[in-house]
Amino acid sequence: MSPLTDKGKKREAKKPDVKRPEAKTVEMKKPETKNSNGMKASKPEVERSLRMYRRMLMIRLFEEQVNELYTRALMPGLAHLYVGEEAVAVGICEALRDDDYITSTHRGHGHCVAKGAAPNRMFAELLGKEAGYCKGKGGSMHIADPATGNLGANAIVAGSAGIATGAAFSAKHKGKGQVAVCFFGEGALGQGVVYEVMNLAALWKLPVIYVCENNMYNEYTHFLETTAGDILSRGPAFGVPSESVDGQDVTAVYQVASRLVKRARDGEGPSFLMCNTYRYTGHHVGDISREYYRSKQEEHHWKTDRDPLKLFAEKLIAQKLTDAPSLVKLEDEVRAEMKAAVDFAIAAPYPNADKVEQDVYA
Amino acid sequence: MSPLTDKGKKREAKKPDVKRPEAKTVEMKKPETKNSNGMKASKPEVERSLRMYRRMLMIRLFEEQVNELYTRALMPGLAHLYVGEEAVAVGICEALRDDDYITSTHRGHGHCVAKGAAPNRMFAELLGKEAGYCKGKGGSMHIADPATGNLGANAIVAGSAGIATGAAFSAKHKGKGQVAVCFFGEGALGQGVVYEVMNLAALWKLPVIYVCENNMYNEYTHFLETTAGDILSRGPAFGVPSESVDGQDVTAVYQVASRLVKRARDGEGPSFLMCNTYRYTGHHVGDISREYYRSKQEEHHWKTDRDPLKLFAEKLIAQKLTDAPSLVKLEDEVRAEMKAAVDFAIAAPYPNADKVEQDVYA
Amino acid sequence: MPELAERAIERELTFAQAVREALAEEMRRDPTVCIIGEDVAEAGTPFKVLSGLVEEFGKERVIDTPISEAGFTGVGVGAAMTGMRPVVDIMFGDFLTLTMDQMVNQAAKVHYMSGGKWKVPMVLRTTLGATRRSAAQHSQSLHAWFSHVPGLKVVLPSTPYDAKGLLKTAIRDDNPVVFFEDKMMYKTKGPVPEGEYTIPFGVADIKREGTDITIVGTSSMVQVALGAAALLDEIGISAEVIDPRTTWPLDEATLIASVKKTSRAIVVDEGYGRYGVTAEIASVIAEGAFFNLEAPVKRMGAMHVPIPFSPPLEDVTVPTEQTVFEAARKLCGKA
Amino acid sequence: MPELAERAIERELTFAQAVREALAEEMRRDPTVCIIGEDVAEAGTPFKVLSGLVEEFGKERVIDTPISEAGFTGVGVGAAMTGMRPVVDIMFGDFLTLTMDQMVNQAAKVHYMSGGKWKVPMVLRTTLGATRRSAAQHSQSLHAWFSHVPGLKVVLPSTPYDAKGLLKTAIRDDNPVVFFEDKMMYKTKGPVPEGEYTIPFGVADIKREGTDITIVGTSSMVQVALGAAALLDEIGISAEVIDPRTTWPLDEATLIASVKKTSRAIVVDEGYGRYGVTAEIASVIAEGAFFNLEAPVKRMGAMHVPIPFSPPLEDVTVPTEQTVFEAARKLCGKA
Ligand SMILES: Cc1ncc(C[n+]2csc(CCOP(=O)(O)OP(=O)(O)O)c2C)c(N)n1
Ligand SMILES: Cc1ncc(C[n+]2csc(CCOP(=O)(O)OP(=O)(O)O)c2C)c(N)n1
Ligand SMILES: [Mg+2]
Ligand SMILES: [Mg+2]
Repeated sequence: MSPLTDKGKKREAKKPDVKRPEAKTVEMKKPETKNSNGMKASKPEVERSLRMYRRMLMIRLFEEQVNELYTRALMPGLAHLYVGEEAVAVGICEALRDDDYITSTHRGHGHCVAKGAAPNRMFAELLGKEAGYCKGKGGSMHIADPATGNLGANAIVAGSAGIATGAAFSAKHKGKGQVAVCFFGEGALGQGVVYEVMNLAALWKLPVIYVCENNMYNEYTHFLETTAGDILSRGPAFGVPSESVDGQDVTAVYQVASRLVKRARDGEGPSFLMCNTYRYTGHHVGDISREYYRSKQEEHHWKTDRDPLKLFAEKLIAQKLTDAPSLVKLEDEVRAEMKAAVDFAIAAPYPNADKVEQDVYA
Repeated sequence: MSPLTDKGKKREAKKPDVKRPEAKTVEMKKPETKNSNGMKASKPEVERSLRMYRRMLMIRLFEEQVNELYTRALMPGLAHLYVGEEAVAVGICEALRDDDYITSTHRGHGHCVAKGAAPNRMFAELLGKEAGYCKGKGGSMHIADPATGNLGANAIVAGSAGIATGAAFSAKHKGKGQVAVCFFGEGALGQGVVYEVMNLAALWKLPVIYVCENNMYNEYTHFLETTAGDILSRGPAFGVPSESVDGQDVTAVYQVASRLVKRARDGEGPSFLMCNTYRYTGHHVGDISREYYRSKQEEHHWKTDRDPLKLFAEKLIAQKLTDAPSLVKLEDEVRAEMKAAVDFAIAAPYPNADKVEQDVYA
Repeated sequence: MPELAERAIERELTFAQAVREALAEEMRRDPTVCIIGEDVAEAGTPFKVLSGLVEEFGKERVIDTPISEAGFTGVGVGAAMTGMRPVVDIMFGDFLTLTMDQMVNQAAKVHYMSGGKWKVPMVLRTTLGATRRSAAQHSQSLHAWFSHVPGLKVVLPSTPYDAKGLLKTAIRDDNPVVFFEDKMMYKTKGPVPEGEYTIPFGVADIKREGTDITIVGTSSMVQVALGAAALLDEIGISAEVIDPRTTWPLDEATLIASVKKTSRAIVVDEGYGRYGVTAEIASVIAEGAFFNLEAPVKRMGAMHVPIPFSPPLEDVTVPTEQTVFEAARKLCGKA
Repeated sequence: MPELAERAIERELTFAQAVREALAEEMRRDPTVCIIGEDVAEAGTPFKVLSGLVEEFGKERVIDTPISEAGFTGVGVGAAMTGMRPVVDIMFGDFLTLTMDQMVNQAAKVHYMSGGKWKVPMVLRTTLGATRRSAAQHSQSLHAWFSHVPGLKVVLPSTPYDAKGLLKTAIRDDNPVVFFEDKMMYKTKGPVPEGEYTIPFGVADIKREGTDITIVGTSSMVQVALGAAALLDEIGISAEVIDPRTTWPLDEATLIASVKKTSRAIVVDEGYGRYGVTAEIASVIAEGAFFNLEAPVKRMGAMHVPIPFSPPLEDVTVPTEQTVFEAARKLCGKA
């Protein structure tokens, strides 16, 4: 859906509901405005804000295309959309260096984009094309890219907890100040391996940040039915300091992430960050009838009152860092970019069947 | 070693160092004395104390024989002695009914005895004899006995966490007020499955008590090197109330266990109890040179100042529930009993080789 | 004779419905049967196999769990030891990796290690099969691992009829049983009798009689074998298709007798080819029908690669009617 | 020719020493090699295989862990992807059950799923073998599971010489390698050259040449096969003993060539017999030497029971010189 309207875009709808202003060249406002603390925002700060907004928008519109591909039966298999959770990936990755590592999940498109992946190669991967990040071998749930430090999305819930911790182990050994971020849903809190590696990370003071994206549902089950006790006290019980943040507020996410990343880089060890968020759509693109596990009102509330793009847009406008028409223009731009990326992917060739036995062994 | 002396029995020593008083009939004192609160101890209370003492002594002297069997090369394989930790198993099991369940560990002899297993059939099992609890198929690490609610010792660290929780699941379903106790060493805190099942037990309010025997060593590594954060806050993080107790004080263990067992029976759910204790001897009978991982002084301290039998004996004597000669007599009695049990086991036949294919499938 | 041909069954159910009916019947019959797994209650699993059960049996017996495969499988083991008959649901066969300790070191060994004292009447239901475009971590067929482990039984139904009868047998069995369902088959229909019936373990079913070649197929590969048999028929080769239905216990006698008759054999299974189920079955045949075999037993399994996502790649990783047909033709010297 | 016969090596090391020397040499050569596992540092593992390494390489590279097999194996995978070459130590092969997800869904698939972008140069060292009176949860030989999984390599050294050379190769390999050591062999001695050498994977070693029958043995069973061969010699049967050394990659050519020559084969492995390593190797031989075989390939593995504790029971569960000798004699028609 468009971040600039109140209404969630229906999955059937082919174009956004938003009324477009007349086309005109969009100028981003000059960065001489106030930041959220009422202080004058510095140029890098402004650039950061606009970059974060753009990244969130990229994710939103990337997923719009994914759903479209599914609906038009152009995509093999399923995909798990990140819509609604954009501020988490973007806020966290904004705090990272290019050579920092991330691991991702089945709901991984947002993390990949936020860490810098190119949408066209992502779409190509989603369509199983040779030009995809994994030559079509991975698909939606396995996008990986050494160039952006992306160790790979993982279709095993909590499957990358060990990998991320291991990357932090290497980082510490190499001594170049790299940090690893492990993204996972709150459903992964059910997997014991998460606690095993948190304990290891604490013992060995590894530079890893466990980012729990609490969107409140493990597939079709509310997390309160699967999670006893107190999530935020789990980390400390294993020596990992923990905190939570509003996952719909990209600035807040970025700020706490920066602090935790610094902590990790400074050799002070791991941390756990719970980002409270919501997925707007189904568990995967095929999960259409959701009322047996959550209400339309709940979805409506998040989409209208808690949308990370809308909230951030309002803030940027209030801070005079941009204005509504500029954002609409930006949306058109990014949408066109995504469309082009999709077209690239659709046109790209499949791998030859004889590639199937390549890459089993290095 | 004898609970009545200060000196640890050396593994080479063939008889206890304690000086025996003249043999005479031992009368347990009449139960008209004070209990630990200064109140008059009731008859059942006194019986309980003397029973607990006897059970602890049984375990101590059982293990003495095991070590002997090993030293004399009469026992196949190895065994992990429970010496030093007797108050834990005995205090906990004293709070249980016959139809309550326990699961045990590689260091399981104490749990089995405390839950009521017969030493002769245990020794037979340790020697791989047909008369053993498992017809010789299990050995030291797998003693199991439905008659005493013993679901089995387990040679996988934390391997019985799921089983105990499942038994509590059944107990809840059957509604007969049964409780399950899961014994494990603090090393098992490294296994994620422990947290998975604690979470389940909390969600489903299962009558299970997780008893962590913290003897401070995971084999040859101090638990502080393997355990970050705070053990007692782990349970609560998963909805399981936790507490700790002096594992060398059998009365204290019994009292807290009674409370937790009542809680579980009353449908109030699981709990976690850490019992601080110490193993006097090696990780297993063959672990003789231990100075690279712990000091002789440390061992000496526990054996002399923190011995659960000695402490309890002193208390019983102070409370006039018994006297030293009676206890020495008791020790002789129990030792003779153990000797007889060992003799039974040594004399018992091995299973026929054709039994090997029995019991694979029910 | 194929079992089903002997009976005239009017009603058709999908594979998923057959599984559900078996569960419902057993849960009605025996109050100790319960279902434990992720999204098994209202959601009825992602494949909707269990839809409706929670409505009939309630949340006490159809139990949603956290994403803790090791933990709730372990709970299943303990529950089974103490009077319940849990049916534990592992959503994708690939997640069995997380249950290996509970199944192999605990469930499979409890009876033996206790000298026959405790038993573990539990069923682990899970899936197998590729070609759903789900990539390497959601497409594996790992039944060979369990078939390797003494103490476990392994069931691979290939039709709705077999699914119902075998699942009922599994639930009543006093041992841990691992029950694999082909994801791609959930919607396929077949005749299923309404009332009570069970199918014994260790009895292969001759799905099609033939004289020239024996094709042993398991699970998803039975239909592939039947399809290949139909193609072979057209060129005058009469193929017998045998479905062992359980890899353990394994009905060696039926397999060997068939190959003694036909003198040629292909074994088709969707697990990885190497060190997989086809190796055991081929070995059993090669030994048992040694003097009758006119050609080596041909094994066909999944290609030795992690299952790729891309359709043109994934499609070549599993045996198909066509590839089995070609292999059979070659084996019969008609290539 | 048996490799060792070609060289005159004076020095003898135990199997454990050979493993340790390989590790030490590789750690000296490559600072990214590190050891992760339970009680690996001061304790040097319960089998004392690693004694002395922490003293030379320090606690940063010889790292004691909590009892978290899944967790630290996962750390190994991630570390391997990002520049280290971890050697992860799983104390008993039975605990591999806890590492299956990390090894099979992660380590084995990372390279493929990423389209060849990431690689996982790690070694998982562990043990196999029974007859230590350690009962069902400390006696298994689970290498068949890993041999079944594309993306993994599986190594089974049978002598100190092979242990050193193969472990060095494993550490330098860019793929996840599972390295199984027979617990009972740690104290056996054999010639081991002092300097640098590596042994390629996928090259079987003919441990003894012969003409009448091929005995394929793996790991612990190689010595058993050699013992049986000596007994056979006494009754005039010349046995060739082949050690594949790696079950994956598997040197099919050498196995087949040998059986083409001898026309009879026995495959002996300490894993469970059913659906185990012997099935694959026997199938390879039965297919490759089909027209030369004079008798079915005989498979000998661990009995299909959880390993019992009691010595008289445990002793009958694994193949011995005597049982292999009897089987070979029978196969050669001299029973
Ligand atoms: C080990 C494992 N168990 C189960 C699944 C099936 N599954 C896929 S996503 C999912 C729910 C995950 O919930 P959460 O971690 O909260 O992530 P979200 O989908 O909400 O982003 C489940 C159960 C899986 N992929 N892996
Ligand atoms: C899963 C698993 N990993 C490793 C081992 C090897 N092992 C046996 S006992 C032990 C230490 C256990 O320590 P703890 O739980 O504290 O029990 P304790 O021996 O102190 O009673 C280890 C590592 C095992 N048996 N199971
Ligand atoms: Mg979620
Ligand atoms: Mg301990």
